[in-house]
Amino acid sequence: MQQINYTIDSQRKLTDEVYEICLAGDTSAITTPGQFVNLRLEGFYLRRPLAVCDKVEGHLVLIYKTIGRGTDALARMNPGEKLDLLVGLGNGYDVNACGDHPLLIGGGVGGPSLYWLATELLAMGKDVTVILGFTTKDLIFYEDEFRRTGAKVLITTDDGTAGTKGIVCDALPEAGDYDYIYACGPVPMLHDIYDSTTCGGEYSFAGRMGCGFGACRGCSVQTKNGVKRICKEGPVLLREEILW
Amino acid sequence: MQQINYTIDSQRKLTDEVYEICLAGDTSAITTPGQFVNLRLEGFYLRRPLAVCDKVEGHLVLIYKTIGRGTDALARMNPGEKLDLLVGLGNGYDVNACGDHPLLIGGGVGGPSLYWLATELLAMGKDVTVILGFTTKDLIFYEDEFRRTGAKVLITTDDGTAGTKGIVCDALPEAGDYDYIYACGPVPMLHDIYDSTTCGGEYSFAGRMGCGFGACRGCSVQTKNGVKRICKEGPVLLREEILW
Amino acid sequence: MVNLKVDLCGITIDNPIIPASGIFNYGYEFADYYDINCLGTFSFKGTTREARFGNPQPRIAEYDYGVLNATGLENPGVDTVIAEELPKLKEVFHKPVIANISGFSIDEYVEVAEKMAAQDQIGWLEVNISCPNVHGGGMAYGTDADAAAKVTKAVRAVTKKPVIMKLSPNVTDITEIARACEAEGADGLCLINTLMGMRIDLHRRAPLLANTTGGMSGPGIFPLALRMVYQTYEAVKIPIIGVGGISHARGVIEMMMAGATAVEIGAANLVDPYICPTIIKSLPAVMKGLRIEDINDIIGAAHRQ
Amino acid sequence: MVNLKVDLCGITIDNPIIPASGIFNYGYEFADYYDINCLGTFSFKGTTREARFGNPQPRIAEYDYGVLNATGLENPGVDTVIAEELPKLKEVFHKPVIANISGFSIDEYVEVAEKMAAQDQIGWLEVNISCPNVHGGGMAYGTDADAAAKVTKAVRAVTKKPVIMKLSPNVTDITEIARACEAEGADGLCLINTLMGMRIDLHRRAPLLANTTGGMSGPGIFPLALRMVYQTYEAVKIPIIGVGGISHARGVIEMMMAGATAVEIGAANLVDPYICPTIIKSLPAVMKGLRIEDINDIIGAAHRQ
Ligand SMILES: Cc1cc2nc3c(=O)[nH]c(=O)nc-3n(C[C@H](O)[C@H](O)[C@H](O)COP(=O)(O)OP(=O)(O)OC[C@H]3O[C@@H](n4cnc5c(N)ncnc54)[C@H](O)[C@@H]3O)c2cc1C
Ligand SMILES: Cc1cc2nc3c(=O)[nH]c(=O)nc-3n(C[C@H](O)[C@H](O)[C@H](O)COP(=O)(O)OP(=O)(O)OC[C@H]3O[C@@H](n4cnc5c(N)ncnc54)[C@H](O)[C@@H]3O)c2cc1C
Ligand SMILES: Cc1cc2nc3c(=O)[nH]c(=O)nc-3n(C[C@H](O)[C@H](O)[C@H](O)COP(=O)(O)O)c2cc1C
Ligand SMILES: Cc1cc2nc3c(=O)[nH]c(=O)nc-3n(C[C@H](O)[C@H](O)[C@H](O)COP(=O)(O)O)c2cc1C
Ligand code: FES
Ligand code: FES
Repeated sequence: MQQINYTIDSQRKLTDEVYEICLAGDTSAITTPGQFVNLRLEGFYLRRPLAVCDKVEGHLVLIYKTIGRGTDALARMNPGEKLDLLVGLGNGYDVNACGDHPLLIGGGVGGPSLYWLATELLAMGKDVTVILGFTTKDLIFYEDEFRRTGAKVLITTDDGTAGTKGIVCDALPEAGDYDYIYACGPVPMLHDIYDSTTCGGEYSFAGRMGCGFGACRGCSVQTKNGVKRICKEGPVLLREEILW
Repeated sequence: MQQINYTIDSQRKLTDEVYEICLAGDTSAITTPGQFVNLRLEGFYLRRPLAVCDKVEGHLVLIYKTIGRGTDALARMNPGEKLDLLVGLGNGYDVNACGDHPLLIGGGVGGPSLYWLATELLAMGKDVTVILGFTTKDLIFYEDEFRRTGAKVLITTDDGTAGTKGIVCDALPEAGDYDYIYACGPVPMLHDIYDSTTCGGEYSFAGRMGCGFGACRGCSVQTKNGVKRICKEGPVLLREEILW
Repeated sequence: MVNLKVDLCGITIDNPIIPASGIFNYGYEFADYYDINCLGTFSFKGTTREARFGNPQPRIAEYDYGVLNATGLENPGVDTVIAEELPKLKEVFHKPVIANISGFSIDEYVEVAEKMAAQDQIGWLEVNISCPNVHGGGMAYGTDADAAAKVTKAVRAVTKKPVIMKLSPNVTDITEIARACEAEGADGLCLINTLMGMRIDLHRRAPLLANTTGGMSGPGIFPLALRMVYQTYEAVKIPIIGVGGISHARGVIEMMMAGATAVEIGAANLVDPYICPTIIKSLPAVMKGLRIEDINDIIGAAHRQ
Repeated sequence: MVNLKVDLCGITIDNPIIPASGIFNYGYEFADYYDINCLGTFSFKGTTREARFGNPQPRIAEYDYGVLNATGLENPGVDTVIAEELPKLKEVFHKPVIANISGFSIDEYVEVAEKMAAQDQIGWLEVNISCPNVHGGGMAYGTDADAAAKVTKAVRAVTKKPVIMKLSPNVTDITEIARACEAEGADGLCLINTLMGMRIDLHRRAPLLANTTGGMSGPGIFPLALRMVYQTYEAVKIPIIGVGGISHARGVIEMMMAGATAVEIGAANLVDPYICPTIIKSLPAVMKGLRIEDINDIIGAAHRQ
């Protein structure tokens, strides 16, 4: 955990409501894919949590959807401006937990949290399949980026305008063999994956945060292994500990 | 009374704590010397009132002392930035009230509110004397500007490092004949002038403001003519109505 | 077209936006900025029997998110208001207006109410039992359910016009006071008045306000006002005017979902004289974004789940 | 060099800066950011007899100038705190710490107090009778002078360590509660806990917090907290910890001038984990600018005019 001031390198609109922001600054405290950052925005009291999409030494990529006034304000920021981030938050995914055939499933802005994970797993020589779910074709983003990693990429859209018609689980039959699941997205999607599959896995949850670093117990949830703070013992929970 | 967005043309440091700010924008609602503006600053709830120092069609000059966080923030603003002002506030001085020999007395940042007045009175052919009081030589500002109007300018400093040693009233003997006084400065100075002189005059008061345009009654004071709002029936009060 | 009309205690107003008492004087200052007939109505400065200067200066202070005032009910007295202010107001405002009245005894409340209610221009009486800046009157009636009930009953007896009791947030349980007022025949409630606060001048090491304490208003008090309106909506059946920290259309809608039939806007007018017309203009678009056709549909909507 | 040391109920602390209960957990998270031994002390998360999960999610909301929380006293229970948390804390914090305790019955307060007071690490007991987010306990004791007195008396009887009663701002007259606590032997008071507020989700047309209401904290409540500390200082002789909306050295000084012997800092830690060391470092320069040599000189200074 560390507080770092970053400089905005670039912002890019991916879809109507989704942006990619690239930041320059010290990334040494960001250790694990699936961790998140908590960013301070002028004029807003609480920080806003966003998953780390990618990090390379000194550079950080975040992807966010404008769903409220804070993310709207972020979208209006320009290259060169500074951002105050708390980084290295949360437990992240365990890359050593899976076998040779991990399946990564992301819904909407849950997808980006799997990007760095995919590159790590591929670097370890694993055979990575990724399912990305969207509501419709126009809202697809990061498909090419995921393909370029070398992973096998399956797309689903609710309305069938691209890829498999339906929700992410409808693409499970095409996913081939998999021995472990890494999933990130809305709770109903996670629940669905849980119900539709049997293998072990890690599920990343979002939730309203006070501090984001374990101090306020604002984000706690019940699990089979007792109370866990989404920001500290999470956001990634093991399949076997989840209480729906 | 009008709300106008101005653009900062320039800022200039006049002394350690006094700044001159020039603004470009519609000045048509500013009708009378001695009126003030009420300016909005990002991050501060209430507006800040400042006297109009000078106005020429489309351009406005204000002079302020950094005495707190709001004026500090103003001093950090740069040319090109916008300022939201309520303009045309207050009654202003009555240029027709004086005879041929008006005496203008300003203390500290009370001085600037007399500048436009001096130019108006001179344009009317009056013989204008100005006394400007400061604590010490280094804190003198706008002496040259006042001299350039053609007025007779007398300076006082508390420590005698420039002009007459003492307070503004100590320069009254050098002021020659005068038939009317226009004064602006701290209350003790105004009181002193009142006690040291007998001729009619107008005294401009400052006070904590809520709205600055007559709506909240936050600034009211008692006068011999009943309750007056400093922001509306003031800031200029007639000598004969003042209740100390 | 969305509908903005609401019924406030039997009188339909064009929209639920009402400048609050004490920051709108008698309306003319704002009439210089815009045509105030666009407002639902407004509540004029609190009126007492006699003229009052109010508290000594300084009586305005600031905090980062609002203002503290200790005006202390400055007003020219009810007779002068009727003789001088109302005729002037008539020239610029052609709708029924809210008379905000105050007193230091039940007799005074009654006398002022009776005189005000007799004026055609007055649509509603808003009885301020919650001014934190006067001693021996004002808030003393608003922090005790029995006293609040007595004022309500006495004012109720002298007029058929709607009586709206304006409540103080400086209490342990606002619903108790609200119920007491309703039981004695109040037609509506207005909440909240200012929250008692203070500031200290660090250089002088003394309170900034001559009155020591002052009433907090502005956006910093919004969640508190919202909570009190929400709780009171569950406790009474009469309409509520929600007030406290509103400064945009979203705040209006949030307050109405909590249970307000209309809203008053106070401190925000001091910093942006155009705030009320701006909100009125922006409401339809904000409502459409939230799929609200008729603003009446959202009154108390947050209670329905 | 200015002096920052103050005496808090018989124990000298290096400076008056104390992270408030509920936003500092048991200290370790902050120990990752900085050496927490720079603090005067800190108050750990409210502890009850049994383990509590607290309220359902979501339990955090926001307003423009602070946070609303409805955590509902999540904690592992007093025995686990003593067995697991305190030993871990000992490794990173070497000063006496404040145990914030809560209960749903007088018996529970007593049992938790007794167990906590027996721990060497505990310097003070801070008895929370003001949590607005639990039902049937918490604030119920803090909004009634008799109940507050009973809790004080019962806790007082089982320990010689300083007992600090933490009061609720959700009352008509905080000085009445303060006096009742003092009369029963409280060594100090801590005020204020959070102010009850709420927010509504405009899209869902429902309260944002699962608990409906939550406690407001952050800079929006500062003038209210300041006023309550000021009034309480005039009503009691025991020291007061001032808390509510402080986020910079000027706020610390203002609160101490109102009458606080020390201050607690809550919500500000959530957004800036370094806020407390930053304030401690900036205090000497701010004090010099105000000609304050010894911070003890300004405690209650605003009352001296
Ligand atoms: C661990 C974690 C990782 C996340 N990663 C991403 C990501 O990579 N990309 C992305 O687009 N979004 C992500 N989110 C959700 C993101 O934090 C919210 O969309 C964002 O905070 C909304 O802020 P706002 O001001 O626009 O919305 P507002 O609704 O105005 O926010 C008000 C408050 O609610 C909180 N809030 C609102 N929606 C959510 C939500 N869905 N989850 C959590 N808090 C919320 C805000 O943080 C803020 O405190 C993540 C959330 C968490 C907890
Ligand atoms: C009609 C009028 C004309 C003025 N003209 C000038 C001018 O030409 N040049 C100039 O330097 N100053 C002038 N002042 C004073 C100026 O308004 C204050 O110095 C300024 O508002 C301080 O703001 P701050 O945020 O720096 O100080 P803070 O102390 O942080 O301000 C806090 C609050 O107190 C008010 N305040 C503080 N000091 C004063 C004061 N002396 N008078 C009135 N309100 C105060 C502020 O407006 C604000 O609401 C004038 C005041 C009035 C009422
Ligand atoms: C300067 C000022 C004067 C006020 N005077 C009155 C008054 O005379 N009568 C009254 O009932 N309320 C008065 N109030 C309270 C407001 O009407 C309103 O209830 C309160 O300010 C909260 O709303 P806001 O946060 O929108 O300002 C006054 C408020 C301010 C700021
Ligand atoms: C998330 C959160 C949890 C809190 N938990 C407790 C608690 O367990 N016990 C307690 O006495 N106060 C608790 N409080 C109240 C704070 O200690 C403090 O009194 C209040 O937040 C006001 O201070 P602030 O404005 O600096 O935050 C909590 C506050 C917050 C924001
Ligand atoms: S958000 Fe504060 S503990 Fe998780
Ligand atoms: S400042 Fe509002 S009436 Fe003068």
